[in-house]
Amino acid sequence: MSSSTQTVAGVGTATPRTMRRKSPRGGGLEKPSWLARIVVAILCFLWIVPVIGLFLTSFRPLDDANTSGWWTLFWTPSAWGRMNLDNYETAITEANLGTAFVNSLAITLPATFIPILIAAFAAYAFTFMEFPGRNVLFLAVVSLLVVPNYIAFVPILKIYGDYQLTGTFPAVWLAHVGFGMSLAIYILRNHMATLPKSVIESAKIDGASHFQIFFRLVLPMSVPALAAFAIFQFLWVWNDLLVALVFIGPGESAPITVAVRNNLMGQAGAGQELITAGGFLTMVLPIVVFLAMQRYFIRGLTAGAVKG
Amino acid sequence: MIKVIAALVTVVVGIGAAIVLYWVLNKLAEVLPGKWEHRLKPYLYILPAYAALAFYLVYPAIQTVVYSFKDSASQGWVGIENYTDLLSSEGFQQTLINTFLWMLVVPFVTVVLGLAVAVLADRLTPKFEKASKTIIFLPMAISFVGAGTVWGLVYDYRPPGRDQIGLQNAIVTALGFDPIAWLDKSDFHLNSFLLMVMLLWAQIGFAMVLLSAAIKGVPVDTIEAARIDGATERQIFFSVVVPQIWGSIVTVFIITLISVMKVFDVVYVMTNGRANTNVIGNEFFNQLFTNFNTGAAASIVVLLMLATIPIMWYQVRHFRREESLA
Amino acid sequence: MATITFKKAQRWYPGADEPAVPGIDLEIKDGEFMVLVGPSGCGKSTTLRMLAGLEEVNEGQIFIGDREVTHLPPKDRDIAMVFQNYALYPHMSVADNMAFALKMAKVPDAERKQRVAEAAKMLGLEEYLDRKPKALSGGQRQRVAMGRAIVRQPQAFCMDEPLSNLDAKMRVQTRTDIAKLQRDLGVTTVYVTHDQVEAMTMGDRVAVMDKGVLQQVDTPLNLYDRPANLFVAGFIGSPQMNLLEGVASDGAVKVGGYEVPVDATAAKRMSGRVVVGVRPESWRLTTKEEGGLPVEVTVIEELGADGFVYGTSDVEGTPGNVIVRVVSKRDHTTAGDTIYVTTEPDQVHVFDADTGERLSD
Amino acid sequence: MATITFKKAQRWYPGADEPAVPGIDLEIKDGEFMVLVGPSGCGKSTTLRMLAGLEEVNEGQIFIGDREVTHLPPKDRDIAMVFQNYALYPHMSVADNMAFALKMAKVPDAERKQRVAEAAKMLGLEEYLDRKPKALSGGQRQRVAMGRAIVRQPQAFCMDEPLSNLDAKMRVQTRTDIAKLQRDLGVTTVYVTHDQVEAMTMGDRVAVMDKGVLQQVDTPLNLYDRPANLFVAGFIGSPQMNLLEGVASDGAVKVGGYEVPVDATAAKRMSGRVVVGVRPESWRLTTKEEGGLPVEVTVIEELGADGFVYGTSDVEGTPGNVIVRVVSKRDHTTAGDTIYVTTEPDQVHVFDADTGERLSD
Amino acid sequence: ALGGGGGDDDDTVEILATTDPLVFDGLKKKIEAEAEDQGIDVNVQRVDNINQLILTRIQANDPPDIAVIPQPGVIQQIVDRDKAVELTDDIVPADALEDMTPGTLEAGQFDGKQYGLMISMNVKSLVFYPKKAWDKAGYEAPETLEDLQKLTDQIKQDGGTPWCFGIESGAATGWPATDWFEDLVMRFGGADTYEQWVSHEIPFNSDVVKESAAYMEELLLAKGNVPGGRQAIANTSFDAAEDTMWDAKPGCWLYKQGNFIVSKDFMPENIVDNADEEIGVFGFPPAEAGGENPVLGGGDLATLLEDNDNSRAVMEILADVDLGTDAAPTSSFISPHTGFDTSLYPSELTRQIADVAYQSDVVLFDGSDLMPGEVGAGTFWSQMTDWISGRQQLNESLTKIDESWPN
Ligand SMILES: Nc1ncnc2c1ncn2[C@@H]1O[C@H](COP(=O)(O)OP(=O)(O)OP(=O)(O)O)[C@@H](O)[C@H]1O
Ligand SMILES: Nc1ncnc2c1ncn2[C@@H]1O[C@H](COP(=O)(O)OP(=O)(O)OP(=O)(O)O)[C@@H](O)[C@H]1O
Ligand SMILES: [Mg+2]
Ligand SMILES: [Mg+2]
Repeated sequence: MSSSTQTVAGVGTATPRTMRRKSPRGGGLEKPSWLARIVVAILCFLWIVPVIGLFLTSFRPLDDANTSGWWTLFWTPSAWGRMNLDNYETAITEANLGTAFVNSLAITLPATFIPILIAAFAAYAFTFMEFPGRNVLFLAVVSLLVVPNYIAFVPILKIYGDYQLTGTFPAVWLAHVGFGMSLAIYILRNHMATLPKSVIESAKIDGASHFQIFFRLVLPMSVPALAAFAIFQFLWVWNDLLVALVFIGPGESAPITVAVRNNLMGQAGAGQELITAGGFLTMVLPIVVFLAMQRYFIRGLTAGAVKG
Repeated sequence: MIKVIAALVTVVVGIGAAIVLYWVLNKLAEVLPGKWEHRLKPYLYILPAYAALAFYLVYPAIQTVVYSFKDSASQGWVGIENYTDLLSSEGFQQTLINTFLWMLVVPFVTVVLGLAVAVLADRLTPKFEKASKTIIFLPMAISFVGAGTVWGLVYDYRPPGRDQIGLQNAIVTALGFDPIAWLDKSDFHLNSFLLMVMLLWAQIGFAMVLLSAAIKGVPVDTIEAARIDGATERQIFFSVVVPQIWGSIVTVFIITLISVMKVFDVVYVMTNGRANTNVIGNEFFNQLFTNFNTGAAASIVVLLMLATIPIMWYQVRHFRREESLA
Repeated sequence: MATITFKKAQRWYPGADEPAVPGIDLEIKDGEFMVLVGPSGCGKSTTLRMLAGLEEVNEGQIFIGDREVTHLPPKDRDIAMVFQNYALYPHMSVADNMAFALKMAKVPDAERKQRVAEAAKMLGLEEYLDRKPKALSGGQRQRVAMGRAIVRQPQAFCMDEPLSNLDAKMRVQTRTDIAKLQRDLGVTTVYVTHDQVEAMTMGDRVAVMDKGVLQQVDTPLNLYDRPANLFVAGFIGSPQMNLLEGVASDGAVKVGGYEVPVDATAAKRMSGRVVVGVRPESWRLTTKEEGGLPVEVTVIEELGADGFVYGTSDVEGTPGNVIVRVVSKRDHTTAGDTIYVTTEPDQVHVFDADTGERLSD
Repeated sequence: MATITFKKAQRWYPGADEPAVPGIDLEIKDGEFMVLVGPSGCGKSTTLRMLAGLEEVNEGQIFIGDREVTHLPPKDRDIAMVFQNYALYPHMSVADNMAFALKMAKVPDAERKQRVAEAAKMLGLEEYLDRKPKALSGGQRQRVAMGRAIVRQPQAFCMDEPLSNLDAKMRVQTRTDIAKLQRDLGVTTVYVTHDQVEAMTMGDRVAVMDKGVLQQVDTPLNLYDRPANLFVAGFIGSPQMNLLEGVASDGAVKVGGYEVPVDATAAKRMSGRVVVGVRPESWRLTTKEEGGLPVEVTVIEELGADGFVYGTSDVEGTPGNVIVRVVSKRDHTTAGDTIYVTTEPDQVHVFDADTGERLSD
Repeated sequence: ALGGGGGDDDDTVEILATTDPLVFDGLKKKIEAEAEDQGIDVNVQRVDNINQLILTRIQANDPPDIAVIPQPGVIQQIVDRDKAVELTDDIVPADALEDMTPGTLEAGQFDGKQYGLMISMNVKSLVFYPKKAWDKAGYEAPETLEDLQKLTDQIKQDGGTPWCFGIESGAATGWPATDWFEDLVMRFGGADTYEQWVSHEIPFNSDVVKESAAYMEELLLAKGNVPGGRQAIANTSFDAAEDTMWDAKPGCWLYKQGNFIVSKDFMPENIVDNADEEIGVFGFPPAEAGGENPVLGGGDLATLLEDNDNSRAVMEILADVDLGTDAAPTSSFISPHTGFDTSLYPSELTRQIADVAYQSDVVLFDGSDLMPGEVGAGTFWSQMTDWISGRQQLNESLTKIDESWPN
């Protein structure tokens, strides 16, 4: 690579060991240029600065936060002394975050899993099955993406009222199933279209039913898209306020968002300092989920399947 | 504790029920005579999805169309008055223009930046890749109330002379200028752009995750072949990778486009449309929840649905093209 | 266990200008090993895929046994298939790839393991059972694809060039194993190959296709000895049969100055422009004096066991390439020499130059 | 245009128990056509990929000309490659697939078009130039992969079984074309094949690999006539050489009761357990009276041009499979017969049974 | 049942409220205690954004039993949809309401019928000042608007910046300006004019409104009257506006704001902890000394949505003068009942503030909360912001507000 190594040719003294270098060649893309690194570094910096601001602010007493920028902390060590966990303490106790956390989980997990399952089935049908009306039905999904879910609150609540569903977890699950469905189908079908068709054919030959093909082949091969959508749905449900407020309401089943909003925020935007702390607490789990899901974004999941 | 267990049980039952549902549907199809099984099965597979959609979106959407021809309390018929009122109002026209601006800028930038992050991070060592992606993703995990606070700390304005707690003004004043009331600067839609920055900040992670998944799915063979063919990394990216993930790019673009059409939280939290930053989503939200004008809100949704027609049209064409390769 | 019958089965790919297979009529007997050969792109894979249910049959019918399967889904046809492009399950180990069909058929665990182990042994894949396809060499992948089919005991095997990526030794070995397996199980088999040796040795019958149309279906030897038309004559045999244009008159054919000996049937039937075919090994070297077709040697190919002399025969405006097989142990000739060759009447195939039909016996 | 040198180049796949190629030493001369053969999974593709820069070289070096390329990215090596799995660009038409490298090299439009057209013609792809790979047959795809390489004029060609999915006729044709092209351009070529004929006819030299290790690098004829060890002897030639275990004593080898004639060198060097090798075509039929190796015929394979008799020679506890090539025109024997064969000393290869090394001349 | 919400046909009385968290905690404690005495189950919940929730649930026929709503406009919507229960005598006994501060009952009346009952009051016609610095400078609370102008000029002459003013409040930016307008309109025009204006019988584009604007312009928008000048107002958040008031040399001296502002959420902690020493307050003065003295106020109105025995009983608890006994000592709660035990208020400052209301002629409800949402939480806010920041002429703003008034 360098000019010095070019001349080594006949000499043969250069020990291979010294030349040995680890590079991800062959598998992934080429080594990053400096440009790539710098661009990523800059973007990351820009992206994280506001978060750091939020993070530091969450430890500051309100008066401090209101009188000086968080970045002044870096050169005013005296302000460090005033930082404390009060905001967190208050947030946790006032908002009853423990219960709310459990509620959020109980809402979010099924509200993430169920729509994925349902949408994956539908996406499978759209991708691997032939049936009249296929395209039309799929396009209907696309157009429904634009419908804001608020319009559904009143009619759904009416029906829920008739069946005593309001305030129960399944009420929110189902609502999220409905509201997340079009995006899920859209993402998953567009991904499944990229899977190697002949692998599916091969499974058909092997006597697998659609059901088996779905569970044994398509799902495992769609892992990246499933993970991607799972992250979104998880986040969306986790951070959702309105759906939970309307269908569960405040109270003992309320998820974190509702609890934080209703127990911490006062009139006219009071309680901002608790929001920073509460916000950070609610962020923890989504980040963990993201980190956990990240390993499903694997290169070459379908490598080796076909030639051609 | 009991609560936790109760919650756990519901979760398990709920998820279990979903799986059982499909198992039953599948069995149902299988007891049918052969020909019917294959005719019906696709429909059984999409049935739950469409039941959910029909119940939670289609039915309300139809109702919305009806409401758009009724008065604010959905009692009497008013014809197309809601539409004419809206479209003739200067404020709404401005709102449309603003929304259009958002639609023009945000999806494009989202795709470009998301792609850039996805592809550049992809080339870092796994440790850095993970770290940088997590950072880009971070904002997605923040709820919108939190995001409002975060960006409050960036755009905040204090009168000259006082300590600035907004980052941008701190920089501006440190450079010796007067602080700027950022969100009030509607010249060249600066404030709208600043709000877009916020949305981008919050949303690039989404594009990155989807595109990253797509990039990882590009057959390594073809990249190797391109390398052998003497393509530079840039050429590989544009000539080999991008065309193969085009479907995903379109997906991300359309999803962002549509979500921008109904964006409201960013605007609502930061300005609620003041200083000419209003967008359709915010207008809808206010019509529905502040003005309690169901009619106007409904007609906004109908307009939105109409606006997706070109998008659907593109999708149709995209499918056709996709299938023509088959 | 079942006959297979194609009745004017047609496949027309959407958007294509013409059908890939315009309408194939073929009967394969129960337990028969049918080899499908033909030039690249002639429709072999398409035919197999129709049989397996992977391509829609646009017209006509397909039967397995007495059952019409034309519109049956693949899984109900009980067919095992080796795909030309392997189509392995990328996320499963080699063992799981092979066991998949058995799992689907609910074969008990122990038997499944055993059958996979047997197949792996036969294909030399034992060491690789735990690997994912990604970490296999091309030939190993192909063997997995093969293994996936042979663990099963289906009504029919469809194999699309299952050995093309194997080395000669392995291929001979596997070829024999497949033939034995097929005979043992008595499973009707349709086998696509480009390898002449495979076609000749494995097939009970060989079907030769061209441009989607069957040219001849016959036993290997018949195909070699009595190709039904020019296409088959040129296609079967490697190096290919020498085909020389000539003019027939009075029961004799002249290629340039050389009078080709022909059999009685041909002598009666031919007239006008004909093509005579002589296999490379059917030439006999003569001398200039004895007479024969003069061939100017251009290349000599030595294959160890034997060799081929390539040359041109520049006779009266019909310069033809001529290939002569010579028993090896070399140095008979060198490039530039002119050699003379001739043959016997029963070794000469005569075809009508226009229709391509066989005229000789 | 450049020599290629491997110096103890090693490739160890991450996670594998042993290196796929533990350290290959090979020099390929400028303009030479080097054929790489070996059993499936022996490391041929890995070697090619190291040369192309697609696999990291864990140890050792690779040179193209005088330039060390060990860690150079592929695009700076100026190599054209045909991938075993084709690796076509699925989103480009056939024409674009072939033109891609030329575009990258900024070859002017007109020239590009012309070169693509030429290659397409050579490969019979003219009709398919506008199609996407998805709509091609297996062989057509392989031809596109081939076309992608031959439109270029690189420093070296790497071809990984480029013809395995083509029919015999097409293969012979393309083989000749490639050989001609390579000679015309004088491009150093490394060519992997499983086809013995290709290996024998195309290569200036042939390198035989086994388990990642080079066994012999020599001209095709030498390889056939004087295999350096048991492995090469068994690998080269199809059907393979008959290898019979015997015991040497006093300059003579006995296989069962049959005394194998050996040449002088072997006679001197051998002792104890040896393996004698005789190619199928080197057997001469004798009669019981004349003496020879008795072979009980099990299968007779007729290939048209010639045939092979497969049998077992059940001699004193060393039952060996024996293959005898017989000139066709059949009916010499039938399964169940016992035939007697013998051979000449210069046709016998003697190997040490333990080391596998060649003992005869 | 897992739910906490819903369930209108069980015996539990569900109350949704959106009061300040501390006030809420106190009220909730009291309500629960009283209800328990009567053997009624109550479920009292605070929701931050009740507007969105309440109408949704009402339209879906799933209302809570009682909603405590701070905006009469929302109650109007409920009444329009026929979903509110009139608070007749048999539900809320008249004698319980006798000591209500004048005007507070009327705030809950629609079409002459009582639907909302104020249970907690806010007082808005207040001007806060930094007591220590003020005493040192020797300023005095003004008696009339004219005095106020003079005081302003005085402070300016003394080198100070007279007014603290900021109207930024996120989605609700602009509302502090509307409070100013309302206070001025009721002073220049009187209570009747104010009510006509609020119900749009008098348009925005009218003299009394313009007069108010002119006064505001002179008092607040003149150069040097607010820190940062006119431009800064729209971007200074209302709660940051007074931050500098407490400095040794006050950055500004006068801050007109509702009583809720006296809280650690908005004012520095040490100031609130020593409220009686640090914070001074006077009622926003009338136009003329001794003339009509209305007070701008607001409050949380309890609305009965489900009529049953239990909910009626709870309504009665809410109407009781002692409802606030738990809330008052620990929060900024001010009872609308003049008969409330003022000794329960936590500080002198709070008593002072309560007195401003108790001694006024009438408490007039915050007009922007009475106007339709399009205006009261829409154009009124936004147009005022545009005008104050100088992006738009006054007349244009007023016209636009008038135009936005729904038919
Ligand atoms: N990515 C990989 N990871 C681990 N092992 C691998 C990988 N790729 C190949 N191998 C192993 O390395 C060995 C050499 O593989 P290679 O592809 O070079 O074989 P080959 O000689 O080309 O064989 P074939 O003729 O079957 O294509 C094989 O045993 C194979 O299983
Ligand atoms: N999906 C498709 N769409 C359009 N044409 C196709 C498609 N698949 C194959 N073809 C065409 O149909 C013809 C027959 O293809 P098929 O795959 O059956 O050939 P084949 O005989 O298997 O050839 P090979 O030996 O090269 O594999 C070919 O000319 C091919 O180009
Ligand atoms: Mg094929
Ligand atoms: Mg290989």
